[in-house]
Amino acid sequence: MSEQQTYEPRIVAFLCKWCSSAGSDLAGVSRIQYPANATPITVPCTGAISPMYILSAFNKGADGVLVSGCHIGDCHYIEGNYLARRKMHLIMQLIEFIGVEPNRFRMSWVSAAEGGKFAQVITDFVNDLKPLGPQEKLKKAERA
Amino acid sequence: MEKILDKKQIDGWIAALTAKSQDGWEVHAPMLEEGIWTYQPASGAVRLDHPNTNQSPKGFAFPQREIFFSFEQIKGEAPRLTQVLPKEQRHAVFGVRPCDGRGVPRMDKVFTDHVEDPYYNARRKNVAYVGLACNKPPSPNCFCLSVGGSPVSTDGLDVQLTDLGDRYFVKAITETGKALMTAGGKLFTDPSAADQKQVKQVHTDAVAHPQRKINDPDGAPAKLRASFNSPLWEEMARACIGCGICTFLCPTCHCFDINDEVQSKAPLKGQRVRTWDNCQFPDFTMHSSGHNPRENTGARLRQRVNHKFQYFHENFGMHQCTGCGRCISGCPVGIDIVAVVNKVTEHAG
Amino acid sequence: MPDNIYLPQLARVSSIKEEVAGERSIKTFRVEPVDGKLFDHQCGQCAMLSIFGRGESMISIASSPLIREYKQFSIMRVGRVSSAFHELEVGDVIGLRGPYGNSFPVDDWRGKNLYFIGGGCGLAPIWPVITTAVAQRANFKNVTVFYGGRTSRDIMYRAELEKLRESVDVHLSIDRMEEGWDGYCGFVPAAVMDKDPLPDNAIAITCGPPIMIKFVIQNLNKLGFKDEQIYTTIENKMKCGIGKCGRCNVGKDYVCVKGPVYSWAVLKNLPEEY
Amino acid sequence: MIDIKDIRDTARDMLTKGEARAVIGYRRGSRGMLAEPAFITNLEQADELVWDPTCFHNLSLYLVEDRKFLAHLRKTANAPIAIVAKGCDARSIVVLMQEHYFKREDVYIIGVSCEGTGVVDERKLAPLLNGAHATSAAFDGDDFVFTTAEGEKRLPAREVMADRCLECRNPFPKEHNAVFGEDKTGRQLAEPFAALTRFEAQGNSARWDIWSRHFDRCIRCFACRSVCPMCYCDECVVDSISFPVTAETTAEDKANRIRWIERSAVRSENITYLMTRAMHLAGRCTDCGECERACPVNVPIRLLNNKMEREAREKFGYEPGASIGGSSLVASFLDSDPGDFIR
Repeated sequence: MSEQQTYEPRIVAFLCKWCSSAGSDLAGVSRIQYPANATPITVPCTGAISPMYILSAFNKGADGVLVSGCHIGDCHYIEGNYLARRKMHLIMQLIEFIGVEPNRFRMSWVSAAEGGKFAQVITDFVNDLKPLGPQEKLKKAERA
Repeated sequence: MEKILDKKQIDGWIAALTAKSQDGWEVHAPMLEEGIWTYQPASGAVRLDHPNTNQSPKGFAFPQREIFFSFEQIKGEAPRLTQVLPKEQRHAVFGVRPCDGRGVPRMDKVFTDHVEDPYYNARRKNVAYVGLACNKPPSPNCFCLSVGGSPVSTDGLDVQLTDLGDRYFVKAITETGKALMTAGGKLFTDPSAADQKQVKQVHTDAVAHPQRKINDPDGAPAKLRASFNSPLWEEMARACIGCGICTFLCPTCHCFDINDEVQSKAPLKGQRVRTWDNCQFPDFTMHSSGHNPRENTGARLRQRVNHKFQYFHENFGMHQCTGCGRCISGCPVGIDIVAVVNKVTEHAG
Repeated sequence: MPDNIYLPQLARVSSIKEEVAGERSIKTFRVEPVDGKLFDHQCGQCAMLSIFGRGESMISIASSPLIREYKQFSIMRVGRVSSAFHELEVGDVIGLRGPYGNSFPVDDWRGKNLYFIGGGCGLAPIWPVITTAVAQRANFKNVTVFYGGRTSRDIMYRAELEKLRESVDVHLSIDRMEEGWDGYCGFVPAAVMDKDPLPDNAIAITCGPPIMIKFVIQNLNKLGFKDEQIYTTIENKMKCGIGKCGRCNVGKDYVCVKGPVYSWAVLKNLPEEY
Repeated sequence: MIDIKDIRDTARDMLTKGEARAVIGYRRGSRGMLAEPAFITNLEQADELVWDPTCFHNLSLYLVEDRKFLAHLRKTANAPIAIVAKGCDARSIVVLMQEHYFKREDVYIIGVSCEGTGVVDERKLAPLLNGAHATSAAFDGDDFVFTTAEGEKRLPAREVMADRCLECRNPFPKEHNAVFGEDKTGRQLAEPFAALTRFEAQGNSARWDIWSRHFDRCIRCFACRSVCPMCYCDECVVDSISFPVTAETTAEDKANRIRWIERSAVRSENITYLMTRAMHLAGRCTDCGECERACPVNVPIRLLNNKMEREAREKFGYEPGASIGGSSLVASFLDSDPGDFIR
């Protein structure tokens, strides 16, 4: 078996509890098939995600990091996702700036009703991550 | 052993040392990268025309990060510890300035006094220092003459090179140094009487070059002791920002921290690691309770200066500072150990 | 000492006792070697205890050197490592290296009156001296223990102290009056003055919060104790335990090597960096 | 041209009238030409004040220190502190006030315009002096004049100026109580973000090659953080080993503190440190360039901050340090913020 076939990217997914987290549950109960590569971390709101979480996830070995929240206008806290949109734009730019593949970071809006979309987001992300191979650039060395 | 080496032959000498047949030395020499001089593995084109390296060579025996051991524990079982000793590899460090050479015996004292440090020892025994005398002070902040050193000091070195224009005068200081030179074989020639005369002259001139000056280095320990409660400390440290430049660049600062770095929590996997630490960081001495015996920058500057010029002297009979001037040149806000020592000792009367 | 001083020996926690409850709780841990035997120590010495993955902490050895089968440590919950200790259960394995530092010159004190003055968790560092003195009771004249806590619930080694009364004088105190308390009420320095100990042929050993030590020494001086007759211990943040990591120094001396035990005659001349 | 006498007179005046309890400025240090921070509390010291091309330091850092010191003593100030501030420094004072670190009336800004030049970059100067060491530096129109053992050396400022000054378009401290020097706002000595643009022209893997070497070099002395007026957090998220502890900090707090990164100066940890810092400075960094100047191993930290600055300007129309009253970059948003990257 080649490296490519055995490699399964590990995704850390920060999911808003009001929407995307429920969306992922819906994908589950609807028995929609999608890859099991994502480790979900439920957060109160995407606006509460510190860029530090994303850097830390990469530092601890995530191959990709997903941030998913409510569609614009649907934030439970009115404007959390607007703030997240700004912050996530900045962190994405910064990660790309130092030469990390931009495809390793992804943001999506997935509502509680969009189980299918959640499955699609994960599927796409996994497909985009696979050709990139393991993320070594930001990862803590086993023994440096 | 005293020899002459044509400058063009230095790469040949390094190649001879690196060759497997000769114990396989790994040779390091100062290279300019991104505007700073750092020791890098040398594979030719070694010029030794550096002022002084940005960082001292202390890291060869005392790297910024040293893994002590790794630990592993499966829940419910006893932890398993695996000692991680440094790799057996000999390193020859070229172009070491005399101040940094004098740092070596000072580090040796710290790490072998009272209790031997196994990690330091394991590295130290495999490092040889090939020094380069300073024909003129490489930095405007040099003050080796004030602290018992000299631009031609051989203290701590295994070999001393002196730049004679198109060739080096090479002198073995230790047995290891002799072995290094022997490895170069016929690349070395015997010095003529004229060479000997020239070396003498170069060394005399080197010592005559003006440097910055500590006015009363011999009186410093007693005067610093008498000035412990001086308000000058607070005043002189007013601009200190509490960064680690002065100590991290210093050839004799040896303070360290020990931490557990965890790679995995279940099963537990990680390493106990030593890293350089710095007496200028506010948390360096902070107790768990929040009490901090050196609470302000004044107390921390005093610790750094007193350690160099009083405590070390009281413990080992020599100044710990070797006068390289890195802490002065590197300080972003102008804290100047020469000026500090002079000011405190003057006020002590 | 072992070849690699930084490599801890594994020890198994064989008993845990909660001495004091609450925010800054104190627990006493008894540890026994996993393999072979533990190092020998002297009264007042410390050891570096580790929980792998959390880190190390310097703790004074609270058991008597006469006991070789185990070591005992009383640890207050204050920080990262000590909190992890408080999570331990019997049977868990920790790391142990030492012993570090100097010790109380107990042998020089033969034939003398001993006064132990402790406060809070400061009883632990002097406990090995107390228990050794009790075990070798005939070697010393009068032995008196003063010990105080903020409240009666802050009194550690309660049962052991009661047992101690069989062979030595024990005076317990608490800061503020409580119902049912029959000991002294007030701060430890005052508790000492209350009993008016005589300085003749005596040694006073004190340990506790810095502010308590300060006033105890003042009071002892008032009672006529000379500085050489007063012993205390100090603590500083430590990492290596062998005078190399550079942070616990008081003047030229590293507390982990030259301390933690000092006579006041020596300590009062050192810079107050502890 | 600024006459140093004006700055000294202002300082003296402030102290005499009791309108400032101290003046933070620059004075001659003990290291050749280099100026150093000065903390003036009496009239005689006012004569020590200097203004020359080596006045790099962003002194607003010490306003932060002062504020922390007062808080530690639980004291309030009886008078403002006066501070000498260049354009970039004054902007960082504005950011500090925007973040309510102190109030406008707590500080008296003695603005100094960099006019047509800026501060010198020692790394550019050294090769042009051929090994000689300058003992003094002075502004003279578009030139800098250095004194060395071999005599006077006049150099066009543009050749030896720090990049940040070349790229600076606002060398005038808009926010001030008193100001000296000509207002040359809008001047253009080099394209703004010139160094950044050059760097970004390279491909992804080339950029990584370069940055990975920079990240490897970092020795984590934290000089960049220590010298930065914006890095005032009592508890630095990337340095959770040395979080502040007070008598009130509970054991629980200490035990639960997350160790985001390790102390080891290895690439992965250095990246996490430097990137987090860059994120935290987004919309706050006023490009005084002190982090890059202080760095003992020449990590081009300014590039990271510049990247964020340009994103903020181009995508969100945000200028750090523009006004005391405005909301901060990451605590505000526009409906028009880019969202096309979101799936």
